[in-house]
Amino acid sequence: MTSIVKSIVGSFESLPIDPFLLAILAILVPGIIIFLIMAVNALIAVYFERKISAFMQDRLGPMEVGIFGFKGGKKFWGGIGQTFADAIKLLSKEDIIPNDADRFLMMMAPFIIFTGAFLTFIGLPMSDSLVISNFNIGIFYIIAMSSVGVIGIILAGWSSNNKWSLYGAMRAAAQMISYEIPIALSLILVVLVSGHLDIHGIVQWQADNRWFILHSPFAALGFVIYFVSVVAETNRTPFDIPEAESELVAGWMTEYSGFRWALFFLSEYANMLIVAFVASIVFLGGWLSPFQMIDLPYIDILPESWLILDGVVFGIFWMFVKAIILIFCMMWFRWTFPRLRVDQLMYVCWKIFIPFALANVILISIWELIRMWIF
Amino acid sequence: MSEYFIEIVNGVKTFLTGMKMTLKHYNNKEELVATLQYPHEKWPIPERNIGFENSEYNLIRSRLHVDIDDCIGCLQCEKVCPVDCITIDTIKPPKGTDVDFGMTSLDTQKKMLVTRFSIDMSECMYCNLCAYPCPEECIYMVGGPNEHKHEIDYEFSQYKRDGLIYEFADPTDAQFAEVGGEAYVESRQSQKQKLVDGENLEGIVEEEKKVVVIEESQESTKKDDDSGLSLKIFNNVDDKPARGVAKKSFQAAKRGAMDYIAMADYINSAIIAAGKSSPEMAAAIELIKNYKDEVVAPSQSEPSPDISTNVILEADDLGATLFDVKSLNGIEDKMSRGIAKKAFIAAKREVLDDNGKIDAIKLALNEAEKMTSEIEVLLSSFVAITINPVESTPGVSLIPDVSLFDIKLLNDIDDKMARGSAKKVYMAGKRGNKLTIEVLADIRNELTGSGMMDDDIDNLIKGIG
Amino acid sequence: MDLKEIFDAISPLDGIELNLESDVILVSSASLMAVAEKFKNDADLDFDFLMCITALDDGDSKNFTVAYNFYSNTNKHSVEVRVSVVDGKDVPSLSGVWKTADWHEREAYDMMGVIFSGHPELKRILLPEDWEGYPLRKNYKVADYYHGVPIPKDKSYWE
Amino acid sequence: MDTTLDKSIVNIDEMVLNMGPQHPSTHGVLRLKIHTDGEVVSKIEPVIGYLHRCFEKHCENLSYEQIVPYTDRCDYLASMHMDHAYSIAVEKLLDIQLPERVEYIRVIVAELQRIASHLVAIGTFGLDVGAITPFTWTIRDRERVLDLFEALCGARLLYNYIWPGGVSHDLSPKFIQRTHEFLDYFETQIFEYNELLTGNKIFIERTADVGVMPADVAVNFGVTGPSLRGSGVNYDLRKTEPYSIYNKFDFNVPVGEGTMGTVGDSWDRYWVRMVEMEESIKIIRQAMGSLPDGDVHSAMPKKIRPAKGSVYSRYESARGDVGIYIQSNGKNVPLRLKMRSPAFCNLSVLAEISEGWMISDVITVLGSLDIVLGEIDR
Repeated sequence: MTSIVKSIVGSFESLPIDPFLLAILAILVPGIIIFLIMAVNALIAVYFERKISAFMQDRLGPMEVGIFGFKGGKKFWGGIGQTFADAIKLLSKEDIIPNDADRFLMMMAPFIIFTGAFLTFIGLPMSDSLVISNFNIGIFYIIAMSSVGVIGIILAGWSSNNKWSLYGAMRAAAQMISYEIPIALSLILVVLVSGHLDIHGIVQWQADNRWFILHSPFAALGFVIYFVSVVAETNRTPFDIPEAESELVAGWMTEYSGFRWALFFLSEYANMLIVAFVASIVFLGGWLSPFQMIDLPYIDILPESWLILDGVVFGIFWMFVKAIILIFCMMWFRWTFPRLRVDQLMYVCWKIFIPFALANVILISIWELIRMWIF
Repeated sequence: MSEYFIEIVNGVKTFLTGMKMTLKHYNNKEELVATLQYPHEKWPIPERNIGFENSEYNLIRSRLHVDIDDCIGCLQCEKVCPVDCITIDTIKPPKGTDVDFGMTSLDTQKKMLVTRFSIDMSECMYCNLCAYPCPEECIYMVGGPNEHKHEIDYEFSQYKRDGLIYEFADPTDAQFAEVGGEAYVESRQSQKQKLVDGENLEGIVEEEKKVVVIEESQESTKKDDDSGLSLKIFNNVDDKPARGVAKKSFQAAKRGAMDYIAMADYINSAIIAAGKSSPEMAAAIELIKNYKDEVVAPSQSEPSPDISTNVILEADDLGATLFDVKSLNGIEDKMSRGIAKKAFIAAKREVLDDNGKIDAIKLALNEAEKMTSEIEVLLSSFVAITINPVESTPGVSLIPDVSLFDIKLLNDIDDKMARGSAKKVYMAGKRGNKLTIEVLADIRNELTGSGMMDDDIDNLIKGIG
Repeated sequence: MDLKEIFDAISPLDGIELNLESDVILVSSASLMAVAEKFKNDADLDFDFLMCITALDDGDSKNFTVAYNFYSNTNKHSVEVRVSVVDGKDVPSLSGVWKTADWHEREAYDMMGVIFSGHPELKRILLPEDWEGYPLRKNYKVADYYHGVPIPKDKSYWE
Repeated sequence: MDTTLDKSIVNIDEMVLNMGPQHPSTHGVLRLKIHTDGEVVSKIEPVIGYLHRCFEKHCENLSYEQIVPYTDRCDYLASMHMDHAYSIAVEKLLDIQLPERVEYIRVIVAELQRIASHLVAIGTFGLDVGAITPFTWTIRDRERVLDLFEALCGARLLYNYIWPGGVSHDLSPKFIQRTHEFLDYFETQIFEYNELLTGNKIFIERTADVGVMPADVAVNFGVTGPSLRGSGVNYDLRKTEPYSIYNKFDFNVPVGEGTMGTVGDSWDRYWVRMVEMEESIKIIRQAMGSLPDGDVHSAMPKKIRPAKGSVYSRYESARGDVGIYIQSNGKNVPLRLKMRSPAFCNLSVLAEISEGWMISDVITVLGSLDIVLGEIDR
């Protein structure tokens, strides 16, 4: 369970490279890995989103753009190249900054949001031994980092000097700050029950007894509250009020185009991925395979770990399967529900989620007490 | 409190039904997808099951097509089109010659040659009103029920806008000769030439201009020692439009190289036609009449002036044509020509009349000390010749050039009978290629004779004159 | 109630006359306000629905007629009232009685130049504020330029 | 030294927001000057005229047959209704008697157009509230109606089909059979819309009790059509003043009862349009059942030259009460043609009923009034 940074430093220690260069290398390699994950994730998620929304709306989505000889058209899953085409378009598109906008802030805003997403990846373990740097305060770090994005959004809205983006920024600020409370409360449930703050401890606890979601009904309720308020945190329907197409044109992103807009897009999908990872780690047992809980009849010949598809590589596989299922649900929400109004959004957060989350914390501890007495 | 919980439960229930609905659509996407993949599946018979065959149609709205050999040139479609996107020109052979134009498919005899049938598809609004009144059914929208005549074509995009102007008539020169339409061919050539000139931005060719300049300086001096028979005679007539009509007819008569008696009668008839007769006018006409005896000799004797008059005529024509920016090309020096043109444009924006423009140009040139005598002469020549135009209805050329006014202007006469007879007279006039003024005079006395003349036709004719 | 009865119902007011062949009630602009009040408040008339206000040009752009069409939801009858006005004079505005009149009168002013006195905010509704002339008048001449942009009158400029 | 602070700059809490002519949810080129401080809207001033194409000036130079394509282009989402309204007005002026078959074809086509127009209204209303999927579904179903019209008269949006005195073409061969197919298919679709949108809690939360329009305010502002019926006034021209042959069909007129909120809120207006589509299906079925045969061109006058005089005729289009006022002086060109557009009056009530709500509610109310700018600006 060593972090990549330590392992790189450890293995190259012996070589005659001066330590300062080594440290930089140790930081640079994981950095590139994270950036690649985010970029690839964005590309695939965009294509997924287009296709899923198309099929739910009785249309076909991108069909024509083929890539590397794979011509699109006529088959249901054509048009793979569409996202690459989009990426190239966004990178090559002219990046207009309105002249009476605050140039420096406007250029900075997308990078702040990007770093917000970037930092949380550091604390997120992909599998049993794959983590960039291991924090013993894991969950707390992730909650802290997820609130960095808000600054970027407010900055973007304010600096593009346009009434609509100002509206979008103000709404986003109110929404994201108020939804962090139910997220934090529902994550505390796990810490309360498993006793660990760091992620490996939590997953280990879940490996010992059972997935946290199956642990007690209140944990399931905690998962629901967490999942819905996380949808609000990443500004997705039915809570996409900051960039409400029909009212604010595109919210705080209105004045952005080209590369900076691509960064916003990248970090939005990265946030979705992070949130899905956190949900799968905390509630759905991270890199544990579902068969692990079911005690199978032991067949001696097969090695135990192979049978239940465990191990580092399968760990990553399971993490991504769970994340993709959750991302599919988020996209599913988007193409089914209308949008809440700002005050209704606040009502849902403060009048429904937070009371339920607080009650949950108490009830889950009572449930734990009962469990200890009886079993 | 309970209402709070009911609301949540109800909310969750409706969420689930909604999500079930979208999932259902996601799952059986094969049948439900409604997209028509354009380049692969082409309208009108898409492969999927909404399938309707051509026989189902009784009408289709796509590009207009005309079978020109069926077209008898009855102009019905042109009249009925709400946006006037169809323009048709026809030539009727002169009375005597019996030219056989052949029969249409519905075997009606064709009586005239359709020389131009152009439809501006960028203007057409696809209302299909032109297809109904056509007696020969030769104009229709391609595809659909008339697939056998012409298959469907709805991808007719062009690079330039005038690519969408479809020309259907293609008369051969032999047919033109047969019908005696040489004048029409020339006008079409000159039109095309003007367009081509305009396209590569050439003004009037340079050297031809030079000739005019020398002539003009001679001509203006010529005018002074001439017999004194010039436009100034009519200056004592104070009524401005009357003076305009008189001078115009004087010009026209002079161009027709009439002798003085014919000229006097001609001006007289024009004045009566315009209803502007007044004592001073009559005196002026008398002056011209008795002018003939003393001055006849000099005007005929010098051969050279004839040539120069022709040249002057051209100059006149040049001067007479609308005084616009191009006529300033005569100024040699580039710098001063620029200043002159700038002044001209500025004057034009304040909508000054020609004289106002010339003063503005003189002013600008003086300030820039660029005024040379030669330019002075050129500008003054414009002052002398250009007559401020009589207010005439828009659409008619400001100064009546040689050719006849357009027959379509007679369409404004409401009463069918009056319009018919007016057109008959017009055609007669056209055949005898009379001038606009004469034809109008004939129409006027024709209508007054048959008692169909009323005041709005009267001012209509005055408007055309 | 047909036209006759409606006319008798409001006959005590002066300045109105019945024109049977084009089944219209002609009202002078002075007594229009009184007729409107009666239409709105009288129980058995109860014209609560002003359908349409049309401004008509009598041919020479000197005098106009304004046609009001009323309908009553309760009694299910309708009537047309006409007021003739000379160019320059004004007609009392009915926007106090029916709110529909507000926009319709602005449109009549915008298109025909009929002035409605007492209208809260009589300015152009469809055309830009600085457009000169009233388009639907018979003697309306289209200006050559609008903000320096030439207005094409016929197709000659591109044929 | 004057020390008093210039207070005027301090209390600038009022912000003028320009929901400009180019905005995703103004249903066309409409500009709303919204005075708001933060979210709550204190004053709205609609600015129209961006799509003014001098329809009435054109009509003064076009003969009666040539005006039909222009009336199409007024309300481009329900152009059959516009042609029908205009043709009825001209027929009233000429007082021609139409053959039965023409009347039946016109009713079938008008009700199909009402379904298509309401589908757009419901789809865009869903879009304004944020639900994107219903819009694609409604547009897909509307395509089926447009295919029917295309087989009928070649055009999909602007038909020039109903002429004064008759119809341009008789029904195409399999029109009746394919309309039956469409109606059976369409009934299941209405069930799906109700499942997805009408019952959805968020949708109800966003539209119920929003932009309530009491009945007397509605009538006073001259609002007509589904918006008026949403406020509980039972006024439908097809029932109260039956023109053409609507008195032969039995269908009931849906009126808003405030099932999800108070009477006359945005949800009611939406719901009235939903039920009206079901009623239209009933009418089409009855009309196709008893469709007589005959020649559709028999009553069509060769030259339309109405006698001197004027006529005001009213028609129930998808958006309300279309009034055509024609004054003719004996020529084949109308002297004056005024079209009373329902959306023009429906829009005038927007300022009255959406002041005090939030910006997203202004969009919802605007969507529920279902205005079309082509018809407002003419």
